[in-house]
Amino acid sequence: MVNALKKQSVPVGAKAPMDRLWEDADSVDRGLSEPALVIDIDGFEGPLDLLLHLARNQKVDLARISVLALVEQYLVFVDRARRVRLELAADYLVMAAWLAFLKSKLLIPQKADSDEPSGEEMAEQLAFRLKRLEAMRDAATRLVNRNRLGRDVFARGNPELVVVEKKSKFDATLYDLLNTYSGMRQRQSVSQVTISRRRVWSLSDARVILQRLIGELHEWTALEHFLIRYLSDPEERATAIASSFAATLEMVREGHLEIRQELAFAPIYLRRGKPQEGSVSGDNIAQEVKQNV
Amino acid sequence: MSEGTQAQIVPFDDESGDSDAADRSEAAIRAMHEAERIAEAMVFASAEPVSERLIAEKLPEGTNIRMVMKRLSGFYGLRGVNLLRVGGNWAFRTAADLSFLIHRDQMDVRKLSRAALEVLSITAYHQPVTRAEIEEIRGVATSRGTLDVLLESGWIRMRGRRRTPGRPVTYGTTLEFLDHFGLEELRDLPGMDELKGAGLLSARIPSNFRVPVPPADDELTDDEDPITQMDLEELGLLTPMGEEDD
Amino acid sequence: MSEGTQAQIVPFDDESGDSDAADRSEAAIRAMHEAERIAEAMVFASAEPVSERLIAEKLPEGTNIRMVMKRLSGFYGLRGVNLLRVGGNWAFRTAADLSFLIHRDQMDVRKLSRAALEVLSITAYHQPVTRAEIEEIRGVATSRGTLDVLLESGWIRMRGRRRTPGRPVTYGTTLEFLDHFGLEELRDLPGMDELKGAGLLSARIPSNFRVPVPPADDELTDDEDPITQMDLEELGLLTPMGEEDD
Repeated sequence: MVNALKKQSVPVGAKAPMDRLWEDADSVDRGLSEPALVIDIDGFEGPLDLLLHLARNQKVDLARISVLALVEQYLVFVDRARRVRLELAADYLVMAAWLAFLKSKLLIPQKADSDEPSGEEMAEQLAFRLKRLEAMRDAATRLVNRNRLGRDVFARGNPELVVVEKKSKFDATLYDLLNTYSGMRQRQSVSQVTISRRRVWSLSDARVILQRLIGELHEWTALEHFLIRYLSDPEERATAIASSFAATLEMVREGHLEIRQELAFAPIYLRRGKPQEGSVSGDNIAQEVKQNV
Repeated sequence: MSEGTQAQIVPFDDESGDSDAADRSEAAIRAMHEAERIAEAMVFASAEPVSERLIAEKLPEGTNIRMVMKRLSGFYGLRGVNLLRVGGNWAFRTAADLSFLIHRDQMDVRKLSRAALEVLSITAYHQPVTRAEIEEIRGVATSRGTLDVLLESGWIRMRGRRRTPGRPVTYGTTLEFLDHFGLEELRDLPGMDELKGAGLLSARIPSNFRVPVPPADDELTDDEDPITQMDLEELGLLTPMGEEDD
Repeated sequence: MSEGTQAQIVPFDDESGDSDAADRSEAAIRAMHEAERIAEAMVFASAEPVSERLIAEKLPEGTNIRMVMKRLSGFYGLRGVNLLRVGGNWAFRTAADLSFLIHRDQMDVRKLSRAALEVLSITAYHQPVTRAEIEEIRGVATSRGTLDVLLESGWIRMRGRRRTPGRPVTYGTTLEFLDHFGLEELRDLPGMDELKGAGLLSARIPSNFRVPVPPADDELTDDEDPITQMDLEELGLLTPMGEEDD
């Protein structure tokens, strides 16, 4: 659910890494030469879950949490994650923005005539949400620990009555109905897509187009630049680039073209061929461009 | 609760109610009650008759299993279910005089075939819909039998006839349909976003994909004619059962 | 056998054992015993909970079904199988303390993911609840398949649509949910009353919900608004000092 790059391997789903993170926080601040920060948010289900965990770390009743401290901790977390170029899912950043706003509200005295919610109200809102989420978690735990049918208690193993109440001669639930409908419509729509919608440039199509254009290529020209008239449809972009690039490789081999790329993912340049040694190996480029496409 | 308590103070058949050994006797009674509970639960939960050996395995060693079962079957003797010995094993059975309560064949509820579910769901969402339109959506021919089953179920009905060449019959759902599936009205059928949200539809369906909104009421649409008596006869509404497709 | 006989001479709760009306009383006792047998047989025969209405249909008119069931469930209270009430229906289930009798490999309990479990409990406590509200409470989008799994398990169902713009589908729990978790009714959900009392079952944030706002920094600690402090104490919500936020 959460995209996090892990600097070091840490147990997935364990809460422990977070504890460590905050225990380490001071020492990290003291020295810039600290080893790579261990951050794992795989175990968290979104920003609220993370906040709840941070609140728990204050080791007080949820009703007594310091909202401001919580905001600080969260913002420090996000800040740190960015410093190590960790990719955070958008909802973590949205929460960070909201919390930064909340922090400013809490620190700056409130204008009395303001229509906006006060910092206190916003803090209440946050605390309420945390408390409610925690309550639901506790409830879930209590629920699964009840005596459950098929685990702790059992029904008659050899029932004599198949169905007690004859409401209808046929048996189907709303879920059956909706599931069937969705599945069928989806199947039909998918088969239509693959047949009719996808346009693919074949290698020979691309070659014909390239050959037609080749007279214009006296100077180094970016592949994308002269394909631009074909790239108006974004869905066609990938196939156009892939097929025409494959075609250029063939034409390079035949000596009709020269091809150049400064570095990986940089634009690919083409010009009319003057057969010579040492041109860029097509295979390498093919590898890189594949990733690019 | 009172009976349960009384059961504990019934003296054993083969033991004298010696007041000197009252403590020992009470412990024995408790043990017997527990053994009965265990035997009772095992036979109840089992899909097949249970052997005495299997029950004995779960009882404290030295328990007189024969007596436990004898007491239990005696206990159930006058009740609505009896504990019977079936080929050396034990099973619960409805008391013979109450067998009128059990009507196996009457309770035979059929599951709708996948084809029927598909046709039913299309009818629900796309009504008023003709058979040709149903076939177009499903991508396969619909056998006469599938529609018959659904008409028989009382969940779909002929609504009218489309004002197009051939005047095809249009189908729609019934009140029983709403009733059975717990819908207040047709528009309670979830739309595309809801189906996606529930994980029933993929989030990556084509952009031109639509889930129609069923009509708010049963009124005929502008391009529908009512079905007349003549139509009914012409349609030969007493169609014999056909085979189901799929 | 002896217990069965004894059960017949237990006087009714609502009838005095008047010796003048002994004949009438004995007939009533017999009728009650027969009603119990019928109810017992019906529920015992079924693996699924049987509705009280259906049982009543098989009993002589005027039978106090409530009392019949109450006596029966009391009677089975201490036995190896118990008679339980599930959302207006009745079912026999093995006693919870005897779960050790059943082989582990016979267990058929779905293992829910943490996310699915959370969605299930939110649905149970907040129903009728929309997907957006569930997401609000969890603070995270419901992943594809979570609701799907719960719908398929038969524990949650689409209840209807909220009368708000967009008419979102509302979700709720099923009878199977109650049956599986051994709940007589939704009010028996663990902690339901406390949660309701604490205002935590509200989808919206209640206007009277007060939590402490910690002081902005150490200097300001002394300048706290005394009225606010009083409010907080009144609600049992005390402000921690600002050590943490440095």
